[in-house]
Amino acid sequence: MNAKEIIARRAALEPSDNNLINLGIGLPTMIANFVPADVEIVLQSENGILGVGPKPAPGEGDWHIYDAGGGLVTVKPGAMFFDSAYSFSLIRGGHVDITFLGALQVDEQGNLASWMVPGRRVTGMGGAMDLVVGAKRVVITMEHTQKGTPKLLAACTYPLTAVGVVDRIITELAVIDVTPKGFVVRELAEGVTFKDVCDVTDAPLIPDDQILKMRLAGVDNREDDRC
Amino acid sequence: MNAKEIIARRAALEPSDNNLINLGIGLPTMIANFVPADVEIVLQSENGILGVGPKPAPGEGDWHIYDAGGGLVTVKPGAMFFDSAYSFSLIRGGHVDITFLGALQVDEQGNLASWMVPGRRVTGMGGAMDLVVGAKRVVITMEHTQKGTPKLLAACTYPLTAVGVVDRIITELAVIDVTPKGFVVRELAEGVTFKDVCDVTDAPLIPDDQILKMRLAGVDNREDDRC
Amino acid sequence: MDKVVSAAQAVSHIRSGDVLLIGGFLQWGTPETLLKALLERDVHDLTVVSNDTGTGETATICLMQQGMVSRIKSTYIGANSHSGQMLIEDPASVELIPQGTLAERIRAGGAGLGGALVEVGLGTVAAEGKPTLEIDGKTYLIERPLRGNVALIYATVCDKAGNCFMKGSTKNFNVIMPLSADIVLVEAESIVDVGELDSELIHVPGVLVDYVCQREDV
Amino acid sequence: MDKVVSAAQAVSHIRSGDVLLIGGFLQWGTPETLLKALLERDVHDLTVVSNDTGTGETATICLMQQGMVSRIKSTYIGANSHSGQMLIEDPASVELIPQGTLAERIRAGGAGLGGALVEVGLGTVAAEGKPTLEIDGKTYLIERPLRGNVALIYATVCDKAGNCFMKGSTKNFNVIMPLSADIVLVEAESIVDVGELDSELIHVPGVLVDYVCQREDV
Repeated sequence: MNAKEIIARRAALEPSDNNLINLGIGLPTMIANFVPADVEIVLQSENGILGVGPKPAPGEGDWHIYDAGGGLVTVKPGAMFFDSAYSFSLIRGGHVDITFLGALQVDEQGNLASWMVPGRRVTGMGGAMDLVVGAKRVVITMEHTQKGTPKLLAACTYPLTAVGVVDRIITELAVIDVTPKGFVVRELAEGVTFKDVCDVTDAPLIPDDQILKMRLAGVDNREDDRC
Repeated sequence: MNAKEIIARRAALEPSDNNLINLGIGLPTMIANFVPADVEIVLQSENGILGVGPKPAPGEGDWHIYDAGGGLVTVKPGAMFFDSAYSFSLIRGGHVDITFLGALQVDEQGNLASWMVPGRRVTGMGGAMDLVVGAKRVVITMEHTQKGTPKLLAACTYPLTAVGVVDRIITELAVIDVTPKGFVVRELAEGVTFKDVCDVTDAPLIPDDQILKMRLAGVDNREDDRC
Repeated sequence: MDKVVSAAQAVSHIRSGDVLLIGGFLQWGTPETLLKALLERDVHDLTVVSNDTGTGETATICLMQQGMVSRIKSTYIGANSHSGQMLIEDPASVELIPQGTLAERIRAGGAGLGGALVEVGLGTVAAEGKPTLEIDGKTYLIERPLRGNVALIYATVCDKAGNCFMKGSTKNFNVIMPLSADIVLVEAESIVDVGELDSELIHVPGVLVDYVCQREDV
Repeated sequence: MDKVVSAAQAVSHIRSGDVLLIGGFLQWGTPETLLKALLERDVHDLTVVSNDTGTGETATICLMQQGMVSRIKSTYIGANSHSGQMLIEDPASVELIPQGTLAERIRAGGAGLGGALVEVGLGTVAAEGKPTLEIDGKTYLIERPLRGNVALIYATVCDKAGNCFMKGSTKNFNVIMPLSADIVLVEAESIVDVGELDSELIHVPGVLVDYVCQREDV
């Protein structure tokens, strides 16, 4: 299982039944594939859909129905369409239960840098600033490092997307929460030690009282789950 | 022709083709009956309709379709329904061309008192404050006096609905505009003299350079229209 | 997810002291079945936020007559004699708000906005005690967001997941209030299976709705 | 009142220096026929306000390549290489705005509000130079209303009086921009007689629309 799939399978365990979820472009879109069958979630696409379904078969689909990445989608029964003002009323108003998105950097104050690398081409923040400020819970799903360079830092150095908004970070190595004391490691992936994670993190890490083995959706997690 | 009909027939000449119009409760609702056939207007009801049509026949009508006075109405082809936030976006945003409403007092600064008589039962302003601030043009349609007591004043004494909003006042005696110089009499009703109007007005009146005879919708106005 | 319950179960979530957002406009599109069920509850000190607190024929006045309502926030109370009585006996218990401002305050409460900047009400009693802000030489009132603990909503058709359609002019405050309350109760003339309601006709998404009950003949 | 004209007639109302509100989201629901007609006009110094200035396959980029566009206000320009180029060559010509804030600023411009009070962007470059307001101990940015001289709007179905239906996710900014422009141009896939469009499916009222033209196959 590659890093992205580990991250997506772990993230898929976050939603509760009937949660309204927004998935960022890229890795986060994989999460929907792994959400357990007994958990019903409603996917929002910020361009104007509640109740996004799977992609249509190739050559099918209606071009009036697409998601925030510009890809055609289908909708589930009971789906709703709306304009951008209503969409961001839902987002800013705290009606989205979890927003999953990638990041360039996250720091121990929960600051998030996800939209701009200084010196590289700037593309704009889209709806990301609104989502991370407005959603009840912000879960960052990303590989632990950028080709070896730590992305979890004591303080972000890139321009911020928002201040103090990140609740949880899920990487292929660990599940880490942002707390008033700093980063707390809650879960470690199979075969990964606390020291392994510290070695690729540029901020102090606090081990949880009882670190668990990282659970993965669709994978047998019944064995002893202490690390 | 009674005073109310004179007022309504004169007010019916105010709208231009394709105007969006809001009619207050009472006398203003009569105006729609007299608008010339070659002028198409769209009536808004602030509870959520654009394109209000006539009342349904007694015993008919759908209770889901009613106006801001609580009376059942029909809608014209191309009518639209919306919620209260959108309704007042249209109103506050300057999309209503003319709002016609009654008044308790109007003064020469264009201040309007229409919602509250001190010492009498207070019922609330409803949408009146929004309408008179938001509409492009505010036309007051009312009898010239309250049983002999002037309603056009140098300064309103009742609690205001809004400051400096009135454009024109249409009474059974005259058509009077609020200008930076004060009240200017533009038209006089048949058989009414400038002095007659001054006698029942508690503010200075300025005669227009050329006072016209008050025109009435549906009445032959072809004769000499100078007073 | 089936959200359908009885009206009594729906209103069991209302507590003394709650702020209730109640949809409807005069005698039409008010949640009569929920309000009647609430009459059977032993709750008090409620705040009613609604366009007009209904008329003599609608049920909000019954809540008042039973002494369950302590405060009112409304735009027009001329059709509810008890609201008028409250205003005379205790002026502080009744807040009168311009209709567009009430709509915008409720919207702000549900949309994560800090308030609404309006010119409406400037120079009138509606501006008394309110802060103002100068922008580009114009003065605006800063109107605060308004939220409720519970919203009581009328729908013409609602599916079992809570997606609502409001026909004609019953949209009024029924469409905007569900964004602005912690708990949303809907009574529907017709309750249908999920998928039966055309996606283009949904005015309130089910994710905002907690309980749905059948509207009784009124 | 019949508002149907050719695309060329519709865009004849656009003047040099105008601020254009352009509906659509990435490559979908953009007013391609109007934009292509605009390419034939000799106008310049335009400001484009849109969610994303389109993609390489949509026509806004052609306006830019012809040197007609001086300024951009947008949330995301990653799919339009020319917008990216403008940002590099003249950073002041491109204003990047959080998507919800752009929607709310346009709404405020059309709804007679003095601005929008948002927390989004605080502590980021999106807040630079903007005034703030403290309400109940929370800080909000005061975001200014945004209006256009002309709005270019896509509709799926439009009647001859300008009433519009936008299907599925083509609502986006197409539904909100018509409130916020002095002149509103609509291109519709299908133009029908007044009364053919169900009142419950009208998203933009004809009173806001000035000209309607037929969308060409794209």
